[in-house]
Amino acid sequence: MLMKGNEAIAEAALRAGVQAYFGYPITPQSELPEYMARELQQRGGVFLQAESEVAAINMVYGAGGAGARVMTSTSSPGVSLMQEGLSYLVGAEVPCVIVNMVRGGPGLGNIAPAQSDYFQATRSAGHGDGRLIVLAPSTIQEAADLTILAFDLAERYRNPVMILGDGILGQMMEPVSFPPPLRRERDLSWATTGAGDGPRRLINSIYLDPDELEQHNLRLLEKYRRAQQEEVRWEAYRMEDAVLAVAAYGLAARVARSAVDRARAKGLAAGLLRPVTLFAFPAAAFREAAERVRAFLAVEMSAGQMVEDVRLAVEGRVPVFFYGRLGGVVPTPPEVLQQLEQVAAEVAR
Amino acid sequence: MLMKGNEAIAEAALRAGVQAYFGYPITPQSELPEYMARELQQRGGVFLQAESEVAAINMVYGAGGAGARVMTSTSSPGVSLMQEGLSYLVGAEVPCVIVNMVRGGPGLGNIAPAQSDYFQATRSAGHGDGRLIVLAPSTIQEAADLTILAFDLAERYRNPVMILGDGILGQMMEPVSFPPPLRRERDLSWATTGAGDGPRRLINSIYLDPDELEQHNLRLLEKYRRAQQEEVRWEAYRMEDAVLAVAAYGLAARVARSAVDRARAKGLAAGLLRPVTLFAFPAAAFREAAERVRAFLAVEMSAGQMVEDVRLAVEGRVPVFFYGRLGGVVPTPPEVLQQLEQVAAEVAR
Amino acid sequence: MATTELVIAGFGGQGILFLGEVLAHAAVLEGKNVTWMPAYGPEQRGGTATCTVVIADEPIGSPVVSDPPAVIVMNRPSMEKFEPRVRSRGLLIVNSSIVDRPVRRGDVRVLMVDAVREATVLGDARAANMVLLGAFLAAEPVVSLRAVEQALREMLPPERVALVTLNLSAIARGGEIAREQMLLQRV
Amino acid sequence: MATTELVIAGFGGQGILFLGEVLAHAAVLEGKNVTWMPAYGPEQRGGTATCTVVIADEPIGSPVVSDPPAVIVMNRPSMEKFEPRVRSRGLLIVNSSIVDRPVRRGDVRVLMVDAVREATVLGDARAANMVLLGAFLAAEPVVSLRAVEQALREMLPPERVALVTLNLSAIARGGEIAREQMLLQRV
Amino acid sequence: MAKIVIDEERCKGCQLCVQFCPPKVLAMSSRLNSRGFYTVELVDEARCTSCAACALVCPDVVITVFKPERVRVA
Amino acid sequence: MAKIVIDEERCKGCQLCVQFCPPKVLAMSSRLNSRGFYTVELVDEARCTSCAACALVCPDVVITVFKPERVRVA
Amino acid sequence: MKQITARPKVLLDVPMHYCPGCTHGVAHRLVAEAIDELGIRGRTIGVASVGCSVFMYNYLDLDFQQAAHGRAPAVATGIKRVLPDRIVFTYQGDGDLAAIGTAEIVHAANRGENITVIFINNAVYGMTGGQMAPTTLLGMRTTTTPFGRDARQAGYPIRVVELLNTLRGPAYLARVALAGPANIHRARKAIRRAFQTQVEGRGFSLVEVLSTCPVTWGMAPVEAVRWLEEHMLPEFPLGEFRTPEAREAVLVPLGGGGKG
Amino acid sequence: MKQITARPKVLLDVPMHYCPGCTHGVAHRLVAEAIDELGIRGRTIGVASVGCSVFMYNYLDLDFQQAAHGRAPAVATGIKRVLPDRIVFTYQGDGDLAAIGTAEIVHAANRGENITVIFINNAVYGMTGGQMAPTTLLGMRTTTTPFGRDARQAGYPIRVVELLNTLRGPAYLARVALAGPANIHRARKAIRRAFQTQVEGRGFSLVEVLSTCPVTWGMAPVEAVRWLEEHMLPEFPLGEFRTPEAREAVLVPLGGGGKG
Ligand SMILES: Cc1ncc(C[n+]2csc(CCOP(=O)(O)OP(=O)(O)O)c2C)c(N)n1
Ligand SMILES: Cc1ncc(C[n+]2csc(CCOP(=O)(O)OP(=O)(O)O)c2C)c(N)n1
Ligand code: SF4
Ligand code: SF4
Ligand code: SF4
Ligand code: SF4
Ligand code: SF4
Ligand code: SF4
Ligand SMILES: [Mg+2]
Ligand SMILES: [Mg+2]
Repeated sequence: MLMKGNEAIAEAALRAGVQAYFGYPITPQSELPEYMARELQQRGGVFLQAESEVAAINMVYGAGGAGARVMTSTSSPGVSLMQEGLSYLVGAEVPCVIVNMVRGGPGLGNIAPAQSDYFQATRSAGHGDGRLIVLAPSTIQEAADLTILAFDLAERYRNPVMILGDGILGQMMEPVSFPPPLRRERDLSWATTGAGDGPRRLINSIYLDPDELEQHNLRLLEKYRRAQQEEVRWEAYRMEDAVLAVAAYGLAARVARSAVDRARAKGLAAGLLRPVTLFAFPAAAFREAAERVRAFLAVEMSAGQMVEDVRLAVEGRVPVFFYGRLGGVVPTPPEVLQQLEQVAAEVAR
Repeated sequence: MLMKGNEAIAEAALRAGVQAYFGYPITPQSELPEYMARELQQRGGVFLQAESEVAAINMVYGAGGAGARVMTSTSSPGVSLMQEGLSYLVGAEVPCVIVNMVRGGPGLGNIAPAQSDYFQATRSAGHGDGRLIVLAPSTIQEAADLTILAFDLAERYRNPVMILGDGILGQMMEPVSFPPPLRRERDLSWATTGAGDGPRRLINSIYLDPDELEQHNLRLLEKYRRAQQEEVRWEAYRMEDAVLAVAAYGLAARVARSAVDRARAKGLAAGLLRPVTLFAFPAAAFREAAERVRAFLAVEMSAGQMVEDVRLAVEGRVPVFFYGRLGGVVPTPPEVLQQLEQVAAEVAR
Repeated sequence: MATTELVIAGFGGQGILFLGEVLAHAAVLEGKNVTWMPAYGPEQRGGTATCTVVIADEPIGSPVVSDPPAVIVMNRPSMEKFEPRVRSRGLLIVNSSIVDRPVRRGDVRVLMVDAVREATVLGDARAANMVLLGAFLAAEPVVSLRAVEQALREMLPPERVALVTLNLSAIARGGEIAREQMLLQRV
Repeated sequence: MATTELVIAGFGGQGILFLGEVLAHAAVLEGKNVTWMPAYGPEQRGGTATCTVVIADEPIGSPVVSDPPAVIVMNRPSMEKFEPRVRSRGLLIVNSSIVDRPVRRGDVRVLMVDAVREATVLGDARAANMVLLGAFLAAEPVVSLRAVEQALREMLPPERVALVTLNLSAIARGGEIAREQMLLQRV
Repeated sequence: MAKIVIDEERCKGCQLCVQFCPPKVLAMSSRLNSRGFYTVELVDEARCTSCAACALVCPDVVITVFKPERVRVA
Repeated sequence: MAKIVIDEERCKGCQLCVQFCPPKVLAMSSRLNSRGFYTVELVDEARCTSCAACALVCPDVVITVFKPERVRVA
Repeated sequence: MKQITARPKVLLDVPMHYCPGCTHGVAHRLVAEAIDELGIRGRTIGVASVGCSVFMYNYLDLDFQQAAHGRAPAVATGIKRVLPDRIVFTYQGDGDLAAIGTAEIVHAANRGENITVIFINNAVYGMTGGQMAPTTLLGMRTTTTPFGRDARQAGYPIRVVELLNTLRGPAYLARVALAGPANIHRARKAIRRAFQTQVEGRGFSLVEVLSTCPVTWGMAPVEAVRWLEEHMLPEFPLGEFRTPEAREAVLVPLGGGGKG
Repeated sequence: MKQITARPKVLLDVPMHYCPGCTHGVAHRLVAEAIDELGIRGRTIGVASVGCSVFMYNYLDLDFQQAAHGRAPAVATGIKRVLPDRIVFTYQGDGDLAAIGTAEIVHAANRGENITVIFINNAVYGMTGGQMAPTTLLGMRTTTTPFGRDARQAGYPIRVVELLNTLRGPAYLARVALAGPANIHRARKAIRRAFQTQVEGRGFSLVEVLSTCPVTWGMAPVEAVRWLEEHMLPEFPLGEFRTPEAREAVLVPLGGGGKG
């Protein structure tokens, strides 16, 4: 089926059994709520257009805390407005899925595709030490597949999961197929279902006593550590014998892939290491690759954000170069190829 | 004068000629707006309690864009709510000062002092590639001094400046002194003063054309690069002959300083490298120190945030250890000393 | 040709995205990899709209094309913007009903199609986009007309099936025009 | 002693922060480095309140003290919380009007002060905090009584100057009690 | 058994019950509870009407009110 | 000089002026402007009353209205 | 002797953290009584807000969610939409509801969410130490209106019930006061009726409860009640402003009209 | 021939990006006329919001700030407070003002900020492609109410002027419609009066302007105007709801009363 990314994510969420969607319109993701308005309601679920992104994320908190499979979607400015809510979701361990179709910033910026929310997505869920699990699809099929995974991870870790797509991924169409609707055994023993069976339950993030809050944070950290061990996903393309590795995710990784092919055609042994989970970041894969390649070239549609994770993983073993386009400009394969050639020259020196 | 940190910052802002304050109450910083309610109004300025942090930061945008010296203050959850506004402020290049008296998170957390908003402060001003300039005082005198600096930097770079204090800094009292009220020559040729002289002016962050938005972002990056060259501040304590260096800022740095003294008393050549500007981070100072010390120990009241900047600066030259307390727990000098001793043992192996 | 890249540009409301979608859909029906990518200005109507379609046998890398080998321009601003970008020896199809200046570049293949007039003749000016699609397919037969027909049938709701016939005649007419011009130009 | 660290703990409303502030202020008047740090629960009244004062000649590192050498506990919950934390050979001053159990540790110096009663006798039960301050200063004379008097004068608004006298008598009375007990204990 | 039972440990000495007791039979005692509050007491049980106003206004559910059973006169 | 001047390049062919012209003297022309819109034209100048309704409803300030000067008859 | 008052079953037997004389305790008890009386304990979910009542979940034997400052109506909406047969209520202060939470309460009310809102108007921000609230009276001194609230500088006290009463979503809107036995009695009835409205599926209900904050008002609790009566009652008139019956009698048809 | 209509001086001579027949263009002209007529061009600052009118700053020869979605009243407050002798106005759509910006408009109005708000109610989110707005009519189909807005699911159209009219801060509140010459004439007067209110320092003024969005409504512009008249006018009655004179006649004293 030929489908827009936004619609494919929506349909995948439906297959994953999403029960409620709360959101607020914003380009370039409005097709997602629009799809939900048509389809989710007809399939017996809850669709509600909230009065704002702030309200939407707090509705997600309520519904998620009550045990529903729930999601929202938005784009960069909307995610900024959700930061407090995200921090509460992490603190209260409410599972849910948030889609961010990133657009050019800062401020109102524009509606062109960007990757400049990487830090916001991977470094902090609002204030405090909480984290989101972050998945970065690079095709529409992958967007659909990761959406289904996102719901499962959210529940396995009782943590919000973000799908981070560069705006265009929501707008463009590609062929996509879906699994049949899934049924999942779900443990809701923690949820405030108001069933009155057993001891009362609490969805909460306040721990006034610092010692208690420390313990709570340590529990959260333990989850992240587990995710770092068990959930890390990445793709290696032509990395077997690569001398130079491009690091890129999402749309930039597609461009990079074309560039790698062009480089190979010109005899330059380039490869691509594409993180699929941005948090937890595939640090080990990069560390390992650093033993084999001569240099990394991080390509991003940002001023250089993921490159920090690459540098933190590589820890000076080999040089890490960066090439970024900003403000919604998508780099082209020839541009990236040229960068690769420069890096090759630099490294040869 | 013996003064609470919050009040000292307020008084320093008054000396720096602040013209307007917009804010919303939150512990542990409410003494700051309360001081402003009494003093700023009496000294002819504007004090307004906004309906929320969201409104407050957008009032700051309006007043700052109109050319006033303006500030707000809040604590962690409030900063999360300000993320969209911060992104607009950065994008539209509106100078202003934001005080964050960080408390324990995530979510509602508690009101104990924390350093867990480091990433949020230093990595991203909301969405997009924008940055705040971030200053981290560790005494109340320094809080006052950096407040004055903050206003100057904000205007020099036409960028919001954040004072990042661990909650307790606002609540505690120490002796402090202030300079006489300052008068600054200010260039307001960019501000929407509605004066009708010359061409119309615009405070704006929308650049629909990606190429234009890229240019705009490059201009912003250029400012940050300048700040990285010209504004970096840090303090080195007993670093001359140090073999182990503690990296810590704010309250943690005070604890670390005591620990360093205790270590020295026991014959362990420890020192303290304390970043004062968190963005721009004193990477060069750390890189340089890495040539001389055997290891770093980053001490934070967080799960490990500043330590990434240390690692990015050090790039594997020497090992970087981390010791963190979470959720509002303040580490003690004996704890840090013990960590130092462990690191010493580890490095000796 | 392993990869076909086409950019269609014009005003919003000229059916640019639909043109691209018909092509993309047909390509999917023929088992190809496809990306269809829209871009528009702030205007809902009357602004600029652009659509990029990439069709390939291999997995598609970038869906964004900076130097397209084929472009359909449907208004004057798009002509200004895309004429310089067409790849050398590429194809530039011009909706000459609206674009009132000739092509300046000498190193590209050009088709001038009076699409609005042709569509009006066929009964509905709005089918101009299909006339242009027909012209494109005559020059670059990346998908079969059968696939295009099936795509149209799947895309249009049953109550608007009459449109399929109209659209097919428009495509056919566009093909004729293109073939005529190509013959003259020996492209 | 180069550094003095004192924790005062009790209910909100018992004048704990004020006690600490008088001490801190006096120390500033004597040219020392000082930190005064409050901590409280969610309650505005009736909850717990803690105040930590550090006085030193050198710049002060941590204003937070985990194992204080001196503690004043003004209610039972604070007794439970802080008795175990007082540094060995440290000083524990107990407001025995409200804390109705004896000290259990044997390795600390103890002063039991019936502060509410003493203050009531002096005319205002709310001066209990000053009685305890007096006791502390008798045991640890880190600042002079003259500095304390001046601090009180500077802190209290002119219309409440009468309080200065009351507070000074309370401090004096606390000192007497402490000296008596110390004599008996030979601390 | 008394007409009202006061859970002294819970009393915060706010005096709302004292104020709103119609016959004014409640007053503050001189007893401090372990949380440091002076507690309320019933000073004139006979005049207590078991009207429950005290229980209604008490924010801390300190007071439980009992009513003497009516002795039915046949 | 005409009673109304139409800035054709600015006209978006929305027909609001056509609709609200009281004497119905405006109509769509068959001219496309460079932005792709059919433009409006005055088809019966004589009946135009210079009432300015067209200018009032036009969202794009396309139409400027002129009124013949009254010739005073002394 | 027959026991004629008792702790409501759903009100847990633990001390509350409120200041002496704070009427939050009374309001908690009234909510608990309504839940007991309607027999909905086994299917009620509370939403605590950010304010002095943030720990409400410690006091009621119910499932609870603790919402971000001002967002309780959105949280309650999320819960109620996915669990429509549960009884969902929020308990919010005036800072929470009428300042930062203005958009959420207006829109939840306008949607006619079938939830109940207990709105504690104590004319001040209690938890943070007595700053001005949107409901602070003109002339009233708070820590952020040290010279008294001046309408030119800080606007007017907001009358939330009157504001929401312009919307068509609400089914029950009332204002009561926790000032003395008679008023508390009326408050009990209103709160019960609000929950009843929800139980019957008739739409959004809100009770504004005029309350005291003796500590930040700087008054003894008894004095605070008197002050409430003297100053708050004239500003915030009591009564039932909207009933489900009145609403249903004039209700515009739900669908109909419009571009179809 | 005498020229009797002219482009207002402050309205720049550039094409506007609006769709054909979109009444944003008319509203812009009326604002420009008011500014011209009051002679305040040299001291007026505009605040553009997020919606189709985001580029308003391209069309008026004034200093402008572009505000975040919904926050224009807060931005205008910030400007006006530091430059009280400037004329400050916002221009906001219904999504911007009545959804995400609810708290900001209510509180700016309640504070009686001496600013002017031009509120374009076109019953829909235009810029993002036609989703439901808070003002969308019942039964109306939008991309997020594909089966028509149902009050049970999505609440009722919000009547902003009526809502704000419960507050004491506003000095001038009116609703007008850009439907045909007579209505546009009245709209011009209301907008002028709103600015006049500010010039005279009499407080907050807002004009709700019923507008069309032909494209997302799926209608020709002329049809859209007819639809506005038929469906929006009954839902959103026109008129002046509050005037400075009426307000000042009943105004509660600004200080007075309260805990002193
Ligand atoms: C986003 C955010 N802003 C501010 C605060 C600080 N805060 C906590 S409670 C409160 C106001 C409480 O006032 P109110 O809602 O009236 O409740 P009360 O305490 O008076 O019952 C505020 C501003 C917060 N926790 N979160
Ligand atoms: C925080 C945020 N949320 C959402 C958006 C997307 N957005 C842009 S305009 C708009 C609504 C516009 O509708 P309205 O205010 O009614 O103006 P109109 O276009 O109809 O004139 C929205 C939701 C945004 N830019 N920022
Ligand atoms: S029951 Fe009535 S009369 Fe008896 S103590 Fe309580 S209030 Fe007073
Ligand atoms: S009302 Fe309750 S808490 Fe207050 S004094 Fe009476 S019994 Fe004690
Ligand atoms: S001026 Fe009046 S009569 Fe003349 S064209 Fe315009 S609307 Fe018609
Ligand atoms: S109203 Fe204006 S834009 Fe519309 S058709 Fe008439 S002249 Fe053209
Ligand atoms: S501060 Fe006020 S509202 Fe909060 S508990 Fe104390 S009296 Fe009650
Ligand atoms: S989308 Fe609607 S509101 Fe926006 S410009 Fe077009 S017609 Fe006007
Ligand atoms: Mg309150
Ligand atoms: Mg709109």
